[in-house]
Amino acid sequence: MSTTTAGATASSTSPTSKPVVTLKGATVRFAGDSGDGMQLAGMQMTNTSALAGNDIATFPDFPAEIRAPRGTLAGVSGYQLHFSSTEIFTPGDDLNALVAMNPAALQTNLSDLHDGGLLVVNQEAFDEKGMRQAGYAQNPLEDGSLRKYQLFTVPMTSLTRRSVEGLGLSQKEADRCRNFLAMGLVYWLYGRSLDPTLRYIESKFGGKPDLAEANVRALKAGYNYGETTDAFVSSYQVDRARLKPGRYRNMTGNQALAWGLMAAAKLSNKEMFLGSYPITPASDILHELSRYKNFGVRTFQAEDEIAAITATIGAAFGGAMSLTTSSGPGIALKGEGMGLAVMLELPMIIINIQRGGPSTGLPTKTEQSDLFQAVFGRNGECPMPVIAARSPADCFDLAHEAWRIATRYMTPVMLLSDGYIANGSEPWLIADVDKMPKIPVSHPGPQEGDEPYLPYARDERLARPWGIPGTPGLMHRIGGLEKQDITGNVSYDPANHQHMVNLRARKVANVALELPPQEVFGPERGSLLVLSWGGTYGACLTAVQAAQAEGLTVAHAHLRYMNPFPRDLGDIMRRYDRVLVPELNLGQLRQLIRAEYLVPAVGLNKVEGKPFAVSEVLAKIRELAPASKS
Amino acid sequence: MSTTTAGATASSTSPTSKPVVTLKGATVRFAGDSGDGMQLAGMQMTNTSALAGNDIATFPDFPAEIRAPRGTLAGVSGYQLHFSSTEIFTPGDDLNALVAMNPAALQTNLSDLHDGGLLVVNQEAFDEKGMRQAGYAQNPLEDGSLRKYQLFTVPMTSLTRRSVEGLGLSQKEADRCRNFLAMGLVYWLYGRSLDPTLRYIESKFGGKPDLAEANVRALKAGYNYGETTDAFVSSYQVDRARLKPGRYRNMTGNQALAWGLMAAAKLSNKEMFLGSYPITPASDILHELSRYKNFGVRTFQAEDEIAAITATIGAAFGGAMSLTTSSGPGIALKGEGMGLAVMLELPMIIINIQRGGPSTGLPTKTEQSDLFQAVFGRNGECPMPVIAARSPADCFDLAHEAWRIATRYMTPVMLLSDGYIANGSEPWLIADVDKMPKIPVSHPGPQEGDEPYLPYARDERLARPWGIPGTPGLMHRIGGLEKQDITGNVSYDPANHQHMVNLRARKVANVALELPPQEVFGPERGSLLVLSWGGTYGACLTAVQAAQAEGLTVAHAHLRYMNPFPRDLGDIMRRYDRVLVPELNLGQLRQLIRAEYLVPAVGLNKVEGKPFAVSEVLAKIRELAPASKS
Amino acid sequence: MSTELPVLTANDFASDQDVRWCPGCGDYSILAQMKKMLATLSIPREKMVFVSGIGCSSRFPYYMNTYGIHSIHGRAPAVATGLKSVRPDLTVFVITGDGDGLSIGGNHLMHTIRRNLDINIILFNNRIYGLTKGQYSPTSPKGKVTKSTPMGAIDNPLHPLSIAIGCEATFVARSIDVHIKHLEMVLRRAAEHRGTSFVEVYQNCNVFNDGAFDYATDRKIKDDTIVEIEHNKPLIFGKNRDKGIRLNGLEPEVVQLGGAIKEDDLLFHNELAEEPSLAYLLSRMRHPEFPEPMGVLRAVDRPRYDDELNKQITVAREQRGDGDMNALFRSGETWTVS
Amino acid sequence: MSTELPVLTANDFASDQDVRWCPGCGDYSILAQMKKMLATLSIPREKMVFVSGIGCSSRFPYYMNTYGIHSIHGRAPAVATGLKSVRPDLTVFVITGDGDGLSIGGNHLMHTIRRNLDINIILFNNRIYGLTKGQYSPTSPKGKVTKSTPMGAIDNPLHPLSIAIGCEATFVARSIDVHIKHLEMVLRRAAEHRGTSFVEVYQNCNVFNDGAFDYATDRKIKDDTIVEIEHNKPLIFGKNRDKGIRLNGLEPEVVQLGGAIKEDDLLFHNELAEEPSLAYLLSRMRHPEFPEPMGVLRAVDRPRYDDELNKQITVAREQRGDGDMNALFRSGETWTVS
Ligand SMILES: Cc1ncc(C[n+]2csc(CCOP(=O)(O)OP(=O)(O)O)c2C)c(N)n1
Ligand SMILES: Cc1ncc(C[n+]2csc(CCOP(=O)(O)OP(=O)(O)O)c2C)c(N)n1
Ligand code: SF4
Ligand code: SF4
Ligand SMILES: [Mg+2]
Ligand SMILES: [Mg+2]
Repeated sequence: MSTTTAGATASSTSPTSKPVVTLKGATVRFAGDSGDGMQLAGMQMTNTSALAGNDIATFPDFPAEIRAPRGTLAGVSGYQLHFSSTEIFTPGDDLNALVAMNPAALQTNLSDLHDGGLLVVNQEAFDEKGMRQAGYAQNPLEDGSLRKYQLFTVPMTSLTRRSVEGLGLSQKEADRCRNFLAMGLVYWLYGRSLDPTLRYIESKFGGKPDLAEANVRALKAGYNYGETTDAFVSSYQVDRARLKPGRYRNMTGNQALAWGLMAAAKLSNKEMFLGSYPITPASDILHELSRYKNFGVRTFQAEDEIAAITATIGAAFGGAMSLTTSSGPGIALKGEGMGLAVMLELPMIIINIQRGGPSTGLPTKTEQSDLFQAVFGRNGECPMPVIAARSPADCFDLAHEAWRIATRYMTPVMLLSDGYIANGSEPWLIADVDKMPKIPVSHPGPQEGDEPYLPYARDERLARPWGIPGTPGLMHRIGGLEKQDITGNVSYDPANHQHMVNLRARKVANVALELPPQEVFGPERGSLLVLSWGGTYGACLTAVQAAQAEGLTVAHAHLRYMNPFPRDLGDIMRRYDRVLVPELNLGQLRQLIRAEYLVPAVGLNKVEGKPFAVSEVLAKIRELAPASKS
Repeated sequence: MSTTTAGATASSTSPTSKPVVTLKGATVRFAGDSGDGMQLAGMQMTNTSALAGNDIATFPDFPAEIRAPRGTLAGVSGYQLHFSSTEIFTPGDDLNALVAMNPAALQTNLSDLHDGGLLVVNQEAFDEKGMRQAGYAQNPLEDGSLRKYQLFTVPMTSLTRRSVEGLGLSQKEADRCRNFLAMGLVYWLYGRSLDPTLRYIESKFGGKPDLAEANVRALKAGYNYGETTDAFVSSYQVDRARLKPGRYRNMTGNQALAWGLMAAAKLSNKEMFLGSYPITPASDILHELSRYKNFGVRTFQAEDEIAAITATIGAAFGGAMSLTTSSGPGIALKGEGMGLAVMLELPMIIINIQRGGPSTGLPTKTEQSDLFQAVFGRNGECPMPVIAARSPADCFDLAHEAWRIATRYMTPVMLLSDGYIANGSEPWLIADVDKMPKIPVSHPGPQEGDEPYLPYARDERLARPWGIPGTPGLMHRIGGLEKQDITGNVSYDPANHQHMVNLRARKVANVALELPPQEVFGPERGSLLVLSWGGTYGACLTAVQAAQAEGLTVAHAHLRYMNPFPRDLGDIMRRYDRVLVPELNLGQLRQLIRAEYLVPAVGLNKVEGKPFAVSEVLAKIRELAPASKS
Repeated sequence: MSTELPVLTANDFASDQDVRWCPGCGDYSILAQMKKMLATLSIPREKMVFVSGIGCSSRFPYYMNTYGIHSIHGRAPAVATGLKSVRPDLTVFVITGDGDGLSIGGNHLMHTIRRNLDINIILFNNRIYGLTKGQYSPTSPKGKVTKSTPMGAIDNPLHPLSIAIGCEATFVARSIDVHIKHLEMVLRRAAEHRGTSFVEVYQNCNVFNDGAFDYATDRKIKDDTIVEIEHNKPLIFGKNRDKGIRLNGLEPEVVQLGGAIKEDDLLFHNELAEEPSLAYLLSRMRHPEFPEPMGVLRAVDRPRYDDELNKQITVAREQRGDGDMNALFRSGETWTVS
Repeated sequence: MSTELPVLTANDFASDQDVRWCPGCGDYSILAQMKKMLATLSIPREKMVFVSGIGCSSRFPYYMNTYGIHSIHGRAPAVATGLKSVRPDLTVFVITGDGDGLSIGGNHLMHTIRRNLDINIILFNNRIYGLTKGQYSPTSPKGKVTKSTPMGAIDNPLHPLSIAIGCEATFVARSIDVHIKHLEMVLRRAAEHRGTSFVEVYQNCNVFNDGAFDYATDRKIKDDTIVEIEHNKPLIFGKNRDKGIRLNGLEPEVVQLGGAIKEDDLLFHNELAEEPSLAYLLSRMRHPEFPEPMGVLRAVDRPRYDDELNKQITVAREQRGDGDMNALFRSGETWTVS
């Protein structure tokens, strides 16, 4: 374990001799072939920036293929990092700096670079084949087409090779260190300490000293290249942010979910069972959780999604904290199983890391188009609470909330995240599990005599008791047929069916009773309310902040409870002239809102497999919120 | 084949010597143990009444168990028939006559009998065991509790046994003829001809002359009992209805669907493929279609619902008229497959015969609670046209419509029916397939040279071409990944994804362009519009008729197109002060209507596994439509 | 809670629910033998769970005074897998039908068997879909005329035991509803086996497939149509126990005992055979060509998924200590904002 | 349309799409052998359809200039069943992986095989989930450490050929990606077989499971670790072809040839054996205990579902005449309102 106090590390590399420009923040993207190690470069820079005390937000974006042919457009992998001295909520709309390791990376990423932005290119990758694959008829580094950027052409290949000379590496091995050279250069540019990455190299390549040494040399070569070459006339500095005091770590959404679930298990005194079938972008939760067997976490890689959810149901019956994870197509397969879970009224969590749909769609891209499926994708009247995480760190809290609701109301709960949240990262103020609220779970004890156990008797919130096998006297049978109220026996009685359908609906509606009031950021009433949910949180909040700065009376409400809605939502919406619902779908929340509240909400909808840019939301706000009002 | 001209048959039994009371119509229910042959009795009476020229509507209702223990409440099976000299749309709210073969049947059915209604009971079934099973502490036939009905206690068992004496039947075999005795009695009561049933016995038991003779004797014994015993002082007569002239037959919803699909196949010059997995109440479509191999119908009983729909997709790719049938839980399993079908843009029909949910629910009962699942139950933005049949005979027409839309727009189409429509029956004005509109389907022909085939090019309605394997030059590959516009190649391009998501949505929206205007029954504007869908058609229409007769300005619009809605629906709704949406669910259409049109529609919702009574709808209409307005 | 085990009778295993199978259904007998057998196991009822899918057979749990889940069609083995994974202390039975287990649920059956969880799967094979009123099932013979196959079924049937052995099941057995002693014995053997026990029970559906197993139950002929196999004993059958099964290379053949052929020439059953090929070959012996084997075809001891899963938990705890959440949160790179 | 068949080359089967497997992936070789083989079949490309599920292997159809469907995970056999049922004139290949075909898709595989539709199923077995980046698959060996099994897999693997034979497949074979001649031969035999051909191809995933089949491909040892089986030939292997497989009752054993043991003592392969027990036994021979059989384990002729289905249509038409819709509508009880 290594802990650093932010700000204290700036000195660990020799101060630069060139002028240093202080920036509020910067957005940098590493882009290259998927074999070029761009994800690693991005993650190191992220980590380093976090340790330097910046607020951070990241957006990794990788190709659908495992390894598309080298140098092709389809094979480009990118990692975007926004680091700042102020609080930030998105990985940034466009780039202050782009590192392009080959022509294909330049081709696919250039349009996101700010005019005047820094463009660092491996010039040696711009050979004929590379340019042809990228669709360049002529060399863009030479034809003047990049004039509006600060272009730095760096002979990365030969610099790297030279730096590792004498270590006996093959050329292929040497070239694999290029990402460290690029990193070193970017570290110099932003005055970053090399220490965290040196530690990383140590821990990762400790067993292979040659490789470790090579990477260290490449990293330093890149740093020194920045310092010595005349091309770079100045470097930049982003001061540490004033984040809430405490200890932080960088967390991706999927990791935060996994850890949040483990915390919830502990806080409810339960061991965890995960039934899952791998699917992008949910698999990392399975991977992460399967590492913690010493926490009593049992992971079951099922033969398919149906087995995953039905095993989850079995484990829930057995009394475990039980959950299943998947993405859109897998969730579609779980529909029938979820129906059973609703009927059995057993607590469990169903997690959907949404991706681009329909069908197989765009498996590695993000989208928010499974909200309908979450709320409605089952036969019959089959209500289930649905909650949605808004950011990587928020996943930790929502895992707790999901399990709280599931056990408090004895119901399966659907938790929505998405590919953007899952793979993106941000600083997480490390929780102290001992100070987190406990999640009380109780099981009825043994029962003697002839008095029958009543598995469908209910408490004041309409939750039934969770009697588990092994308990003498509680033997009972439950199933997917309609059940008699209180006894849980099979019942075909019409009035009972009506009663039970109503009960199940009321029980889920009851969840709203214990929800906190909906938070609203901005004026209490005004011309526009921006109502968002899920991973668009950061973009919407940032856009609203900007609009408020422009004097518009715009407020922001971000929903985490999708079903039921917070009780005050209707009232809140009616306090604004208009309601804008930005979503990465064709308007699913908007549909729900219109139906529930008859509010003529309008949508900002985008289905491009990527998050909103702040500017897109801001433009729409400007369109809808007249500047005159204030 | 036997055809009868309605009304011409009344003379085939000797006229009764007792007074005959003419009624407008009557509702009769046969109820008994599931081993008592009540479904048969009901169907025979239905057929006979239809041949007598009445309009008819039926409602069979059977227990969930194959054969629950004899005499239990759970084992009661009922068949309700409404026959009338006027046009009718429902099997009737409450009963004019109830035949109860045992105490359990009396117990579970009596509450539906009109005060003063005819109650025909097999008194010999009221022994101690029978009454105990039915929960009667004392004999209801003797304790005066049935005073408000016209009670006829008939010693059915001994009458039947006596009538078949000498045929050498075992007592068990003899008792199995009791339903024919009961039928004979009811036939006498309503002046029905025995001929159709005698013909039925002949054709059914032809191979077993003893049984045939026994049934004939029991039938006649029942008839004669009515005529001779003093208990019955008068009989009734229901004149023939003035139905649209033409030749009719009695049809259940599932049979009408099967035949409609076969007609659609013929009209589009296609052979049919059905991929299905048995499930109540959809299985009968599989059974029916598997009988028509000489029509080129291929039925495939798949290993599960997922195989059923994906085989359907394969057959559609091969160029067949392809469909799959199921009910709620099975449809839940098909969600992922439907997503693929939407992506592939291949024509096919997915049929959901809805039943009571959620989960396994009430498998033998009716419900309308899968509308949400139909419209939303898939991952991603995954639009699909949804249409819903309103009555048994309507299923025939909707099958044609489903296939027309599927082929015209190259899309899977969801067709909704329900258990009530599926098993209920009504007269069907026999179609002349030669006069039905053709469904033009074309496949692009062979293509030579290098010009690539463009599977995702589109016509003016946005339909793509249906190029099928075997055609030289059209080789192409399609799949569930997002496709490039026009070429159909895999594409991860953000703008293309947005474009394709929009295209698919627009294509389905386009279906509305060719729909007929929404029919409205009643005043063009007024205080209330009753907006219904599916199997509640008859109850809603009848209730509206009654309300109109009471002078209320109420109109009725019945939706068959659930997605997209007819283009004029919004305008129509706004012409009424209020909109009432009666549904056998918690308000699914209402939700869709509110979201789409922001109309504050109110609901009448019932989830009891059975259809609306006309009176329930009428009461709600009276509540909402003030009598003053007219 | 007292630790003394109460003495239970078959009746103690009856729940308060009315049994709702058709009169005469073979399921009644299986239910009766199950209750009888369980009463002898010295396991308290609250430690038992019956899990089923959907079908007539799958209503079984409702009739047992134990814990139970009547789940959804085909998924009972998966439900049981989740349950047993977290609750290895429970005795878990899966009740399934030929449609439930082999049609929609075939994949879960296969994977459960290969994982060798310590559960007992009892497949009621009536060669028909009972609950949905008479469509053919994956075990219906070719040519079978049913509601969905008016011109006869054209699929080759699946043979439950062959499939199970294809997945290298550790316990495979077969019995018949009406052979009550044999059935009870087989159920007991299944319960005693550690690992996934797979039992096929021939069950008469007297409503939709009456007499499907007459050949194996009819007193007049059954001695010639079935052979009760026993460990280490030769395969002998026939009313006068004068017929046997001999191996000819890899093909079994029916031979007449006496004369040149002695008992020792016959195939001797070995339920412990490492190599499942014997069990496979037995599973292929089918009426009318062969007498059908009844009894335990295979019973070998192998590691169980639930054991192994929990062993990993134990080992992880031994190696890395009981998980400390706060320590985990603070591991790796962290920084402090002050 | 001309009826003369054009002479095709392997290249004619290449679509215009870039092949997107990792450099070095075993899939490339299978693609190449498939194209080569198809070019010799005298079947026009438009009569061929490749159907796949999801996985690296399942991208195969995109690279073939034939018709193709890249369907959803595990369902390719069912898609192919619908297609072949209505279009018996087409040559249909199913391309699947060990996860696609045996995990999520196991049930469809099983049922397709038992129905014996005339299609060809090629399962690319790399013993790993490639596309989802390296979780263990149902064919991964016990103990395998992967992303989802950091302490090693605890499930017993499924063996594709044993499963197929458990379903009584009519054609079962195995080959290896890099044995290009053998692979082409096996693919051809599969294409020629009438009925469901099931072929397992060992395929190296050099990114997530590199070297899984080194034992079978490494020139230095492969002669001892695999045995190429041929109809009517004894099972001989070893660099010097001095080792063989002999049957000891129902158990195979490795023997040294020469000395007392002659070729005739060895197990002779018979792909036509009526009884699948031989094929089952071969499928059980596994590394390192045995050399693994390569080639055609079983190839027998049986009725095919698609044939039988269409035969019923023909028979129905012969017996009842081509369906007349109006006559049907007017059959049975009808009445006329005038
Ligand atoms: C998802 C789903 N599909 C179909 C059904 C309908 N269904 C219920 S039981 C059954 C088959 C029953 O056959 P089997 O398993 O052999 O049991 P049996 O009734 O013969 O004991 C079917 C198809 C269902 N309940 N759920
Ligand atoms: C319904 C569904 N579940 C899960 C996935 C994710 N998924 C895609 S391919 C795959 C497994 C691939 O393994 P295999 O079939 O062995 O193919 P390989 O990539 O190894 O060739 C999985 C789990 C999916 N696409 N769809
Ligand atoms: S239908 Fe058959 S299997 Fe089902 S309860 Fe009746 S007899 Fe038994
Ligand atoms: S991940 Fe493995 S199987 Fe997939 S393309 Fe790469 S090498 Fe081939
Ligand atoms: Mg069955
Ligand atoms: Mg694989």
